[in-house]
Amino acid sequence: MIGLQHYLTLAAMLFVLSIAGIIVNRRNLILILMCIELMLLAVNFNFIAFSRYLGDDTGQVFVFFILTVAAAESAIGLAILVVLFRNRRSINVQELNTMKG
Amino acid sequence: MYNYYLTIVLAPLAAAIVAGLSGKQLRRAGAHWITILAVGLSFALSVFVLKHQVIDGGAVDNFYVYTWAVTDGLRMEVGFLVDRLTALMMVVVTFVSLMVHIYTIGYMRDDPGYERFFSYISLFTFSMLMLVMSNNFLQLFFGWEAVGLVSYLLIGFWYKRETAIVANLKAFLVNRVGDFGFILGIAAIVFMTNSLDYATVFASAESIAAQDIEVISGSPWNAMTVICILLFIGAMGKSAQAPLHVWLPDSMEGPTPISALIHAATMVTAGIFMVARMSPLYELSETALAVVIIIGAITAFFMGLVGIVQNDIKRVIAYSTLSQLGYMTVALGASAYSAAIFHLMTHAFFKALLFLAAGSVIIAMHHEQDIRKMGGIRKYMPITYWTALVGTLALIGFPGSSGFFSKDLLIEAVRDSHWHGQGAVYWIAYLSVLLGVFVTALYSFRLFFLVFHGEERMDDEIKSHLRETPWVITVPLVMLAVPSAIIGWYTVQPVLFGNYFGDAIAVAGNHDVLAKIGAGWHGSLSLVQHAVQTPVFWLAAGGALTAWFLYVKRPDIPATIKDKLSGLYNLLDRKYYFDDLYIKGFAAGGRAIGRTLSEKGDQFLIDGILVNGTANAVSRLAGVMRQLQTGYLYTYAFAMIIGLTMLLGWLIWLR
Amino acid sequence: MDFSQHFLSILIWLPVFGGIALLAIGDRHAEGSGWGGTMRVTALIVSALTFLISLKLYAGFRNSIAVMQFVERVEWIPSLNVFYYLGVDGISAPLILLTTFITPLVVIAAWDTIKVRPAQYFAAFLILEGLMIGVFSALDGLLFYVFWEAMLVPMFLIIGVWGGARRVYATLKFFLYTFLGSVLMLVAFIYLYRLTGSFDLFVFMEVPIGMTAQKLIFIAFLLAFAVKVPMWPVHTWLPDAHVEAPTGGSVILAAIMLKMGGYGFLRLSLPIVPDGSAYFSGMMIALSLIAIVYISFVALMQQDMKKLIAYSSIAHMGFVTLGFFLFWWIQGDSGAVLGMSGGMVQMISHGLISGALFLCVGVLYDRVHSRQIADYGGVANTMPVFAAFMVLFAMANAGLPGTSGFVGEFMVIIASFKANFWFAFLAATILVLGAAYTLWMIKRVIYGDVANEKVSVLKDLNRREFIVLGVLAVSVLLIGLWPAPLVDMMNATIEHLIERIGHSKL
Amino acid sequence: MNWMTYIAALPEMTILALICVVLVADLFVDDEHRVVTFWMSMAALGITLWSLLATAPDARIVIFSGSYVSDPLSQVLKIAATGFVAISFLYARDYLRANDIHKGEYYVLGMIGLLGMMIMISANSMLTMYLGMETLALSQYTLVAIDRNNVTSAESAMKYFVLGAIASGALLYGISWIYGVTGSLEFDRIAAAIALDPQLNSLPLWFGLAFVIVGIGFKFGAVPFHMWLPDVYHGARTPVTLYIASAPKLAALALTLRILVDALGGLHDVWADMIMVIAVLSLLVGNIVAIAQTNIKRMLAYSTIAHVGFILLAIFCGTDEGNAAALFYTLTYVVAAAGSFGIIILLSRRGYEAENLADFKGLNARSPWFALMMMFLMLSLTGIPPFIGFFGKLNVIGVVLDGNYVGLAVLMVVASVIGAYYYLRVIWYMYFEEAEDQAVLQSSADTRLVLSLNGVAVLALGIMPGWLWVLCLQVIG
Repeated sequence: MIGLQHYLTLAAMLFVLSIAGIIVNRRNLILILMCIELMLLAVNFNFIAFSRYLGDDTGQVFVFFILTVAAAESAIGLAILVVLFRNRRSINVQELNTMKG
Repeated sequence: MYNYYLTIVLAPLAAAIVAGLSGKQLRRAGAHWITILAVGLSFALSVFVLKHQVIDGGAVDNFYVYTWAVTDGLRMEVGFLVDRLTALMMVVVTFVSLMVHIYTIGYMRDDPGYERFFSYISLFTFSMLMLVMSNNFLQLFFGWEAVGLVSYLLIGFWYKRETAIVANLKAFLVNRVGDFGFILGIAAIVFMTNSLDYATVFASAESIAAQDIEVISGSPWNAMTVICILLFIGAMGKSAQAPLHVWLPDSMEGPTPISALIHAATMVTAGIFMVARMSPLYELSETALAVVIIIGAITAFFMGLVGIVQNDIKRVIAYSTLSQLGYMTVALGASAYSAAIFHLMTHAFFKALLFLAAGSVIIAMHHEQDIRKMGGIRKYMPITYWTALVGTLALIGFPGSSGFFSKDLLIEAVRDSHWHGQGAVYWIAYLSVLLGVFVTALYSFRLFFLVFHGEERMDDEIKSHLRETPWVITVPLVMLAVPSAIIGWYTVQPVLFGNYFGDAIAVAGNHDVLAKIGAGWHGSLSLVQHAVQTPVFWLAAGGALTAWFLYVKRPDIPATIKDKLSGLYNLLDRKYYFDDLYIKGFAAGGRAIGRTLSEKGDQFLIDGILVNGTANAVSRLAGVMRQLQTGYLYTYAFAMIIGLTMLLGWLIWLR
Repeated sequence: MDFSQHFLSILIWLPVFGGIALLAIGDRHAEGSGWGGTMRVTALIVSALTFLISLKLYAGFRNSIAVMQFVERVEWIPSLNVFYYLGVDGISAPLILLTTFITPLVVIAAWDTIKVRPAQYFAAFLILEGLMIGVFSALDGLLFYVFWEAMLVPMFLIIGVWGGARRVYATLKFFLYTFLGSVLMLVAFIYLYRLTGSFDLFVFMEVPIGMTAQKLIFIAFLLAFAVKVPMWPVHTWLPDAHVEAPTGGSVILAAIMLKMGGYGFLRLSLPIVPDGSAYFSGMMIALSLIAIVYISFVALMQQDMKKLIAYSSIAHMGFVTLGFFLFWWIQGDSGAVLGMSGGMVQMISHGLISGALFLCVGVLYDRVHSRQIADYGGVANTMPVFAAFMVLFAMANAGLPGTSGFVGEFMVIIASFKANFWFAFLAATILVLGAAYTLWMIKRVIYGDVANEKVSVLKDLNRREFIVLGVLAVSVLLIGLWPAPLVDMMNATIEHLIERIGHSKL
Repeated sequence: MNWMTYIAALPEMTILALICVVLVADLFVDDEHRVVTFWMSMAALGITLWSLLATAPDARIVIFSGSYVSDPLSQVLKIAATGFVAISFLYARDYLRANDIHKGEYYVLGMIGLLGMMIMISANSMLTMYLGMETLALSQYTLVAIDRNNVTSAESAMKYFVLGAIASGALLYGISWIYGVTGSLEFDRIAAAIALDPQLNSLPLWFGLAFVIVGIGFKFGAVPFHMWLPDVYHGARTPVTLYIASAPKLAALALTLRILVDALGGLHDVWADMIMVIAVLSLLVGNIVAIAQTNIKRMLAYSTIAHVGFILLAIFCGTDEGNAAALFYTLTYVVAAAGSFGIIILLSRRGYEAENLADFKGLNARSPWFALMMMFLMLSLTGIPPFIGFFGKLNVIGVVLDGNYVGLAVLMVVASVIGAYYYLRVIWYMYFEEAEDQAVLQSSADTRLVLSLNGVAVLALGIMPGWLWVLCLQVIG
């Protein structure tokens, strides 16, 4: 029988995975954006699991909002990415260090 | 009398201020007239005061002029105590000062600092009077330091001369060492009595003597001894007693008139006066008296020896002054305070005389001071010659001269001061003063002969216009020669045996040597008649003859002696290496300490390590920490995750 | 309106607003008429007026009572229970008079020697004056702190803008040193505020405090005041600040700002934490004596006149702290008051003397543009009048009786003998050492034959400089010959203070 | 139910409507007359301000079924936020015009951000809070990147975006756990649930709390979640930096107070220590690293971090007075920060960013008045009385000492002494150094006026700080 803790574990794993993705990946900004999506996905899992567990719908409402915002977020993210690319012809994370110290 | 006293003190001050501030407006004549008038006035009034005190038997005046400050129940005031001791000192001071004023007109005739000089010596007169007329320790200290200041200014009067400004700095600092002890002494007195007033302090002398002070914890010392020795340290500085004597010979860098006034007649005797004034205290501490007498004896004898090898006319007299001050100190140590003051007075006259005579010679010689370049001046400067002779005779104590009475009885007093025990103290004191007579005669007549007799060693250019000095110089010489010759004859009886000082000087019964001598006193004449029976006379005569033999009869011998006894000669010539000790030892040492503390302590440790060290550390830390801001996205993310895990870890394990 | 009700406020704000007015006038009128320009005249008028008004402080001051006088008390920050609470007693009144007395002299001294942005220069000094008077008259902890800190800013600018070559280092050092000291005092204040619910200093004085707290508070105060005084070993900012500061800056710094430290000890440390003070009194005396001896030796070796005077200031301020903390060591019934008033007199007199000496150095610096002793020699030949002044002030600095320098030292030495022979012994070494370093400098600078052509062409004092130095000389001699008025002014207050710190607050 | 209660949300509605108006209107304005947009936005903000004052509630009103609250605190914060946004618009105008980025977007996005802040400030449930947060964040990301042709802005925008996304992700994840444990999203119900069942106050909830704190820390820019701050301040064009540095801090404060105090006040002893740690870290890192900066925008960024340390330490105390102190500190800090960036903008001109410390050299010679103003601001940031910054520190240290954290108090003052160094360095450059470029400052009268007022304000407030403190105590209590 699959219980709450399994969903939570899965969500936790996804979350850690996404963070790991952001930290480990040093090439491509696109991947980072995807990882962020993944992170929000983990959160959604949590919410749904909890709301199912609590028998309370607000959690699921929240998920819808998160999905919407996530869309907007990725849109803006991609927009910034485009600007960046226009300016420096590259989306390599490692070249993103003109400002430091 | 109140107004008289104020006038006596303030007239010179006012004159000094006018002469000093008005500067060039009032001419040279104006400067010397105003000061001379002022000092003359003080002198006249002082004589009147003396008469009032002595002949009219006026009461002792002790009153306050104004309150300096009062706090914590301690009254710090300015006031006068005028008794016979004070009166005597006032007369001596004002008289010598007056003479010097007149003399200066001639001596400083063509010096650019003419007005300044007169202003200084009048200021000195004021300070000295404040000192002697004080009725409390605060004012005493004021006068004490004020005369030191004027002395500093006057020694450095010719401030262009490196030697002069070294000498005045030296003089001030050495005096300050004395004052260091002096102020501690005053502090001790306040600690004991919570008062600065003479009368109050003397009144509680007994109780002080009954108490102890733990200077070094665990070893209580008698309070009176501590106080007296501390005060005497001050006297040692001011009266140039070994080992604080080094400044006096150098002070001869100043113009001759002030050598006569300050460094022979008056200021240097302040220490003697102070101890005499404090006799009620000193009488209660034989330890202190022993210290006093030993210091005095050492100074009297050994400084005299140095005088023999000096070649600067003024320095010879300076060392003789040291020696004579030693005599006075010995007298103090023997509780023969009256004798000390008596010798102080006579010495003031004949030593001032000698200095002024020397000054007269120096002028005639166009500021040549080396006696090896003089000789045979006698026939050029008769007045100077005869007055100098009088002075010299008085100095060696030729029977009948003022010096004779004072010194002869002083020595007798020391001889009889058996209460010091028959031990080292007594014999050191007695032998020094005895042998000192011989030494005194020797260097005095050496000087006399080298200057006035023998072949003329000066070059022709000087010889060509070598002549007697003008009246403003010779008159003071004569005026001083008279008392130098005769004053002893008349004053000895009352001053020493006639209870002249009354309560001004207190002597414990068993210390009262003068009384013993007084018992066998048959008047001045008999003393002179019996002079030949005393060893003193023969020692003096011996000294004089030796001098005659060495410097007139066989001028070649001294050189050979010098070669024979080169070791001794160097020792004397280098003044027992005191200067080397002070300059190479203390002065250089102090500077070394200063440099070390400044460089190692302030610059290196505090500033270098603690202050700037911290600052640099912080900025270096900043440099390191900004490296963490790599600029890479993933580092930033990683930092956040580190933070997150820290929080989580803290939650899970630390709670 | 009745001005006497707002007497201290006038003293504080008149110069401050005068300074702001100067900023408004600006340098446009710097040159202008023979008077030397509108703003100079304004500065002089304002400072002189302040001084004249402050004389009422002396005239209207009642010596006999120890309570605060000329009190003003208005709510300032009700929510924090902070009051605009002013008043003076025998401790602060002389210091305020000193402040108002010195500032006009500084203005005159800087009359035409300051070339860059004179308006801002004078403005800074006027504002500084107001704030300093504020420190001396504030009776509310927070108000005190506000003035105390605000004071740093003008001085920071004075040193930094008109200072010498290493001015930035010096002024930053000065600011951060003092700031570090005073923030801890702030912590102490807030602690006391939380304890009593008020910033009123008298409430602080009344409230009982535990021993540990007292120790900590004392340390906090100590840091603030020791830096200001300055005491060894937190003194190293002073030589740098003095050397780099313009003449006026050095004068104010030495004459008044250093006194803040001493004042703080009397106004705050001793009465608020008597037991803490008692606990640390031994250390304080030790530090004071170290300052006297150690610093005197250091001063001996200085090649820079300003540095030398700065070090001598530290040594002389050692007497102040020594006198203040003798109370717990005095054997017998009397002496504490003597020591404390000695310290106070020393503060005033040192204010005059060190100020005068810095002005003297300034006079030389304006002509030769060097502070190095080695660059001088035989100045007396070309500047006799100046030489006379300098020697006088040097003698005063060496504590010659008859000058103000002697009074305080004498009282403190005598008092310290009542505590312990060796205290007096070490303190008295200043007689020798002080004379040594001061007069050695005099010998090398004033006396001797003309050292170089720079000296040979020196012009003697002009009228302006003569007035400034003359006024100071007179005051130095006056206090030296008759300190009674000054001493009487503070006697009652100090006796009351002693009586207060006699009782434990545990 | 009574619709009139929704009046409480009038300000948000107003600004939303006006945003649309401006947005549309802006389409018909050509670049020469872009200033029209500016004036319209100013008008919009004015109206919003009026509506805020009009709807000022005397008590706590909760509407939208418990997800929106309007109370004195929210009113004060909103008014302040609106004011600061207006100020930053004013300061920004000339600069934007001079640098050919005078687009309507700046104002529109700025107002959208303001809307987000208002929503955050008035949020009474996690959901509202999240929406407000995102509204603000997204507009900020865009604002940073507003200069399309600028490499550094793009880079900082990207950094800001990614890290911000992570932060909100973490926050959401935490929220989800809190939701899971307490079964609710509204703050008061969460608080009630915890109060009701102490069992809830255990690891799962704390687990969520930790994630939430990450989000808060990020919004404030507290160490170790601060790394975006220097780069964003540095990379963004100065008007944007000004915007980010001023009003959003109030929103962040609201976020903290709402979640940590309103919702999770019961867990104070749990989050207190976490907050304390990151606060102390911020104090030290901020002050120390700022010393090493040569770019004044970066320097101010680190100084922000340091000040956040103070704010968080006030909140850490967990008392009403502590929160009031935090509010007071934030308000006063933002005044000074806005002013300082305003001066930087004033010094900049076409094609020239006055963002290096060296650019301040000799300012006193160029413009004594604004040098004086900058000095006031710097002294206020240092915490020198009688400037307002001092009283902020005073209150915070006070509440910290209330909790008997003497060590913390000492640490705070020592840190501010370290901080003094780099503020003084600005004064030193302005007054002690010679000017490198003598160009005259050009800017319109209204900017100068407001900037002057801003500078004088830190002094005026410092002389009369009482009422503000009273206000803070009232709105918190």
